Amino acid sequence: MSAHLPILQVVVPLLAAPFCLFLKRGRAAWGLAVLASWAALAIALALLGQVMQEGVLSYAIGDWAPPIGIEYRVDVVNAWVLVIVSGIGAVVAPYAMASIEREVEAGRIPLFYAAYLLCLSGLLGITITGDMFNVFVFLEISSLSAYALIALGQARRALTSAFRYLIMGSVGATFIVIGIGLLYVMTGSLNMADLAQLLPEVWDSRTVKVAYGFLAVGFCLKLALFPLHLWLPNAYTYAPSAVTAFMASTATKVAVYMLLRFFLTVFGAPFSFDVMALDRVLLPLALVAIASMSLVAIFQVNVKRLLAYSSVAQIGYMILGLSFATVTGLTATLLHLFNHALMKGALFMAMGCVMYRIGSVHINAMAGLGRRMPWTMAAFVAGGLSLVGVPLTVGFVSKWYLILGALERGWWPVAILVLLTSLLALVYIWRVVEAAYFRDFPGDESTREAPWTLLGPTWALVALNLYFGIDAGRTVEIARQAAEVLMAGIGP
Amino acid sequence: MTTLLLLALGVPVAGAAFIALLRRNPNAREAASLVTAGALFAIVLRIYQAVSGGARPEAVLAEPLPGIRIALEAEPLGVLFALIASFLWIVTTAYSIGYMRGHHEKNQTRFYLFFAFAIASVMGVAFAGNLFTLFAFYEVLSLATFPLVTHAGTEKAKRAGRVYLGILFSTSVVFQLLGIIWVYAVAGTVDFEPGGILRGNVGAGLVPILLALFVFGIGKAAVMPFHRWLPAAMVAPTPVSALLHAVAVVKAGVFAVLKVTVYIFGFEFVAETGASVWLMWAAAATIILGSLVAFTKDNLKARLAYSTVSQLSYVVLGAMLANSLGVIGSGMHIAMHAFGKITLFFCAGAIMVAAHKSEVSQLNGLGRRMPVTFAAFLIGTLSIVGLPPTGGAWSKWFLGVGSVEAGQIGLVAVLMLSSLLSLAYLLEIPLRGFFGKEGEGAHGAHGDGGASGEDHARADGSAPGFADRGGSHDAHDPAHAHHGPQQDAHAHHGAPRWSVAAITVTAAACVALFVYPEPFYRLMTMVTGP
Amino acid sequence: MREEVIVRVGAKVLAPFIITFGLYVHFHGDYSPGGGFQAGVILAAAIALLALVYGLDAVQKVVTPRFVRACAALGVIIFAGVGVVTMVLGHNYLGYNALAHDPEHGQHYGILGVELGVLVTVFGVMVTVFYLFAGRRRRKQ
Amino acid sequence: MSLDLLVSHYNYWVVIFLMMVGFYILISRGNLVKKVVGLNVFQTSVFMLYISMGKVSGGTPPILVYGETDVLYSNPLPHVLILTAIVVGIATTSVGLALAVRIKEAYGTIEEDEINAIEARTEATE
Amino acid sequence: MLLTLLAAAGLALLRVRNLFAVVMLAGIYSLLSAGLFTVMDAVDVAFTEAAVGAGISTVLFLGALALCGHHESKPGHTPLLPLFVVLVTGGLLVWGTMDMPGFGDPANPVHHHVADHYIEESYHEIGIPNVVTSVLASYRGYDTMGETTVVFAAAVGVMILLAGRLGRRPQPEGKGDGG
Repeated sequence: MSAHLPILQVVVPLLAAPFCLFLKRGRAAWGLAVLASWAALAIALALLGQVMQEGVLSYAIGDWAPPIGIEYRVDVVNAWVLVIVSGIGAVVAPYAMASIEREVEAGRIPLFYAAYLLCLSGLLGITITGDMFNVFVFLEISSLSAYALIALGQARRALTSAFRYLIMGSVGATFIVIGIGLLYVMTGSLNMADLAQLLPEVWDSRTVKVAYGFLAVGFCLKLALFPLHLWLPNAYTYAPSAVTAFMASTATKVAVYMLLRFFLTVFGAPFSFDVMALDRVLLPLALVAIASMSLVAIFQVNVKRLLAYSSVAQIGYMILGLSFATVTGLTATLLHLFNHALMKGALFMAMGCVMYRIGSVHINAMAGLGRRMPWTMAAFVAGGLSLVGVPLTVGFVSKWYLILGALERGWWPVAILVLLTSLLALVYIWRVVEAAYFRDFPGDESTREAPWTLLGPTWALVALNLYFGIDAGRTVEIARQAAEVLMAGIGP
Repeated sequence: MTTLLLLALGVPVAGAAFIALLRRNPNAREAASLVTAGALFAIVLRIYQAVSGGARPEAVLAEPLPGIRIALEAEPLGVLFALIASFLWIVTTAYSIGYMRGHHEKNQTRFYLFFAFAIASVMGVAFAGNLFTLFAFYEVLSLATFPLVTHAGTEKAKRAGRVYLGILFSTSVVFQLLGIIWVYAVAGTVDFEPGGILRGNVGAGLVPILLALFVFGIGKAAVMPFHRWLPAAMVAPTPVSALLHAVAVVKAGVFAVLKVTVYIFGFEFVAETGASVWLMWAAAATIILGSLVAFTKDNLKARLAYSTVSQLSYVVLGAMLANSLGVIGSGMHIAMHAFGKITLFFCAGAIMVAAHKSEVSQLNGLGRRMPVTFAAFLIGTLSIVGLPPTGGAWSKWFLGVGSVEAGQIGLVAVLMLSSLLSLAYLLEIPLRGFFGKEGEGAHGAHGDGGASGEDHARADGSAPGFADRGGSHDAHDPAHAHHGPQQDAHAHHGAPRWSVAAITVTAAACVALFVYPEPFYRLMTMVTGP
Repeated sequence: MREEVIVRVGAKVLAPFIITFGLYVHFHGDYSPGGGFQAGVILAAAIALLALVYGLDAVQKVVTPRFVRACAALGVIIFAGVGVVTMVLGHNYLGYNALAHDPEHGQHYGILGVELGVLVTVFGVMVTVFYLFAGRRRRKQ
Repeated sequence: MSLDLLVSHYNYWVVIFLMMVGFYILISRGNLVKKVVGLNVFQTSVFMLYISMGKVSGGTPPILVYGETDVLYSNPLPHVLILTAIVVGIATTSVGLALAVRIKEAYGTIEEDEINAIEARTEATE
Repeated sequence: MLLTLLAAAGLALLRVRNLFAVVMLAGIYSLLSAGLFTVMDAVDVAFTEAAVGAGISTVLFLGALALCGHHESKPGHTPLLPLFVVLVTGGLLVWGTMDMPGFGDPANPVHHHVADHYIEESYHEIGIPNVVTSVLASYRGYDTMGETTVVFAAAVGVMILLAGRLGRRPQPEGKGDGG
């Protein structure tokens, strides 16, 4: 069976989704979702192990050898992203039970889990595939279900946020389709590995460069790179808590992965950096994103939106690592994919706990919560410290490699900027901490700690934040290997 | 031996766990604190014996990044710091038992809990085997002391907490971390090695920059302009101030500067490259400016705080002199100043608890009621100024000689001037206490004492019977937290028993260290080599 | 509109033809343009036509919302299920050759199977969506 | 720009023009339903781009003619891709319209300006 | 000819503000494009586009309009930024096509590589004459499965949005609404 792991990775959650529709009770659908997402995680871990040992895996769907048929191709890079996505999926699924029962009406709960599983399998499908057009198809699976998931939010603004996301997302997808089409017309192939062979011959053509541009814009829309981030803050703010936790930790990460995959594998690192000067385009964008979005986050009063702006800034860090165009920089990017998923997941899940108990995440409503919900707020503080980059948390590991990358290039002003902006993170996290610990609780005296079904998954992520902050050897090793794969063809 | 190192870290943490478990029973809780403190000191003593015998025990806790470990290693400098910190923790704990109960502080469990965490991180800083470990525990120390600084929970405490954490974090993250990663980038390691790790790895032009990143990045060393957090943290209860400003936080800062200079740069290498010359003058400026500001402060704790700012730069200066004598003086000053300054803080706290006075101008004549306290204050003052028969004389001596050897005669003048200044602003207190006329000045420029802030207000009414009831009235604390100001007039009962004991011990230590500075001196010569 | 006898009779006559055409499109997809998707759309159109003429309620009594919902899910299960079957039979996912000894027959069965899945899902989804839009309007009134 | 280029590429250019019309409707119009229409036009035009790529002059539809070997067929692959894309397009359209319906119910309008005004107002009252 | 008509329809779409007319025009646009597809040998696509673009989506649009009202208000501001974006995008694309192989040239790389395999081998490998079906259902059957799933996801989405009780007004403003 292990030979079929690549396809099972996607098909297991995908096949579970329609079954959710046959289940009347929300809890039953929930059970199925939990099982499917855990199975996905197990498969992803197995795949990562296999890839680390045996190298690249290729799975020809329908027995048609690539490039005739569609190929699933797993190397260290996407095995790593698969683990991130399915891991978050497996943590959020148990968490969703209580959270969703509170925030979504009973009749829609099985539908929620169907959409959740579809979104998960869509993201996994994007990540694992070795075929360009297949990317688009699974991108749409995940996007469509994401729009629906966001629209499930309680506030009516969830609807407008979802619509805006739909428009932006569709534009992004269409740009990607145009880009894929232009590449196809120049080479006649849709298979990524095949394209990587064929493209160098036509590097000089304007068509390939335009294709590059369209793919860049398309993916940057999806990953909400400043200034194409406008859809993200509201979408994350008004979606149900579990959805926000899931999306914030996975969707943009997969988009970053696609960017890396297309630019560094399909086009090849030499083309990206030497011909297209990708590094010089991305560097200023990333820096502006980090600085401006961190500043904006400071002035937010809705904590979910605060964290959403912080996410845009954090995406800037990932792109910054890419713009160093070195193995170290890319290691930082790949590490931050994982680490940011852990910390933002924990933070948004803590906010879900707050939402569960007091029905709001406004910073004033959280006054005095430190004593009412000690575990929840402790989780928030731990996640926040990780976001700031305090040593012994995962955030520190990312920062370390990012700065190391900057210094390797001799860009010490960039290093200072990265450090300064992590202080901005301290400021916005601290605003919440002060509210929670230094003000009196104005609300209902009976407010209690969130139930363990919410706290358990939240703290699981917090624990991982600390664990991989204290022992990052393995994650760094994987990220470095992945970075080397991506940077193949260019000096270290 | 490795076990001992781990125990040095583990015992305070275990103590914290016990404190949390015993939160319902104040006596047991405090007993746990004391026992932990005692045990820790015993452990550090054992480590001291081993290290002075030439052993260098090591322990690796984890390897967060490939090649970068959380590692502990006991070497003489660290042992010196650990000895001071663990010994003074016992004294401070004893002192705080009296103080906290006398003051009817809320959240006492939280206080002891974070106190224990702070000491655990101090041990981590002291025994850090590499820059990364040092940095990690340095940050943990900032976080662990934050709840202590903001203990009162008031708006003022919150503001102070912001300044405290803001400055400590921003300097450490922006400068220190950058320095660490830079060192790693050029040297490929961050381990502390005798003689330093940079020689041969880095051009002479980069050394001053890196050194500056550390001197300013270690914000806890309070080199101007990054000193603001220190006076701000004065809103904390007095035992915290004593711990923070005599032992744990500030000493962790200057200790880190010294350690980095010796084991990362190598002080000979610093001297060769001349990297530290301008930093010497930055430290000298802080010494003078700190003293001058201290002069203007009427609030006793604020005056002591600026005195600390000034004195810390002596240690930094010693490190920047980059010769054996300077380094020895620097290390000794860590010890001497710790004993001197903690005595002063203890006295300030005792005065506040017993007499509710927080301004210097209110102290006239108090010395006749609290002779022990004021006598101890005098001894502490002498030690800070550096006059015999106190330990402070030794460190000042070495620093002075070190300056001469470095060819910086100007610095000698700075040291002299600053000593005179500190003599002037510190001696005023015992002088007022013993010779001032009671009642004079107390209602002078500062009105009726209301200006002294809520430290004073909280002191109101809690002192009567404090000395004899110190044992067990914590349980019904909140019920009569404020008796009201009418009892103020009858409050002068002399210093509380627990406090007197603590004060006596530290003051005696100041004197004893003049006679017998041997252990610290020996440790420092082991650092500098023959 | 319901009073318009001609329309009602017309629709009644037309509907079977549309359905037949849909099925033709489905099964003839191998030889001429067409296939599961187009067939599903056409079948759904037939239902929509009937609903417009006879009213939503009447049609929903025969083709219930639950049924079409189930169809939507079932089609995906059929499609993905074919893949699982081929996998169980020792081939790769969707490797239709597993379905019969003769690869050509295997391919044929496989294509029929997955086209059926497409048909069922598309039909189910289209009718569901139509019901929802139309039903929303009626409840609003 | 040679005439040759014009002749061989005008097809693409018209398609690009159509694409841009759709794109313009999508991003310039405030009415949500019209936005979806714009999206449809945009996507349909992209389909034309693909199909243009697959066309072989003098070719026939890629349905094999039995027994003949020298027939020139157009490229079937773009057709397959676009079949998929059409389906994806209708799926997006239906979700977009459903969202528009809900927005109309919640806000009483589907004009973006008015929605923004309402949202700004509710935000100000908090 | 068809292209000209398409262009006209597109421009008309831009101007007209009665949404019913817009939807009808969009349907016509779809039909015209279906015609174009037939001309370019994509009969399957044409068939589908006609069924979907002119059929299903028109029905959906009409259904939505019945719920949403059908008049579009005047745009309030001069859309300079969108115009700029569109011009840049379009310009870039045109620039990009310069190096593209000419339209319809059988020698284009796009017609070889894998396409040759499909045309030459599919009858042998799969046994049905419609190459599009072969590719759709077998060679790239997995894409089609994804497509089915997309459709299913859309159904789930629409159900989530529209299947609930009518008038489920979101709870009072400020609960989770607003910043």
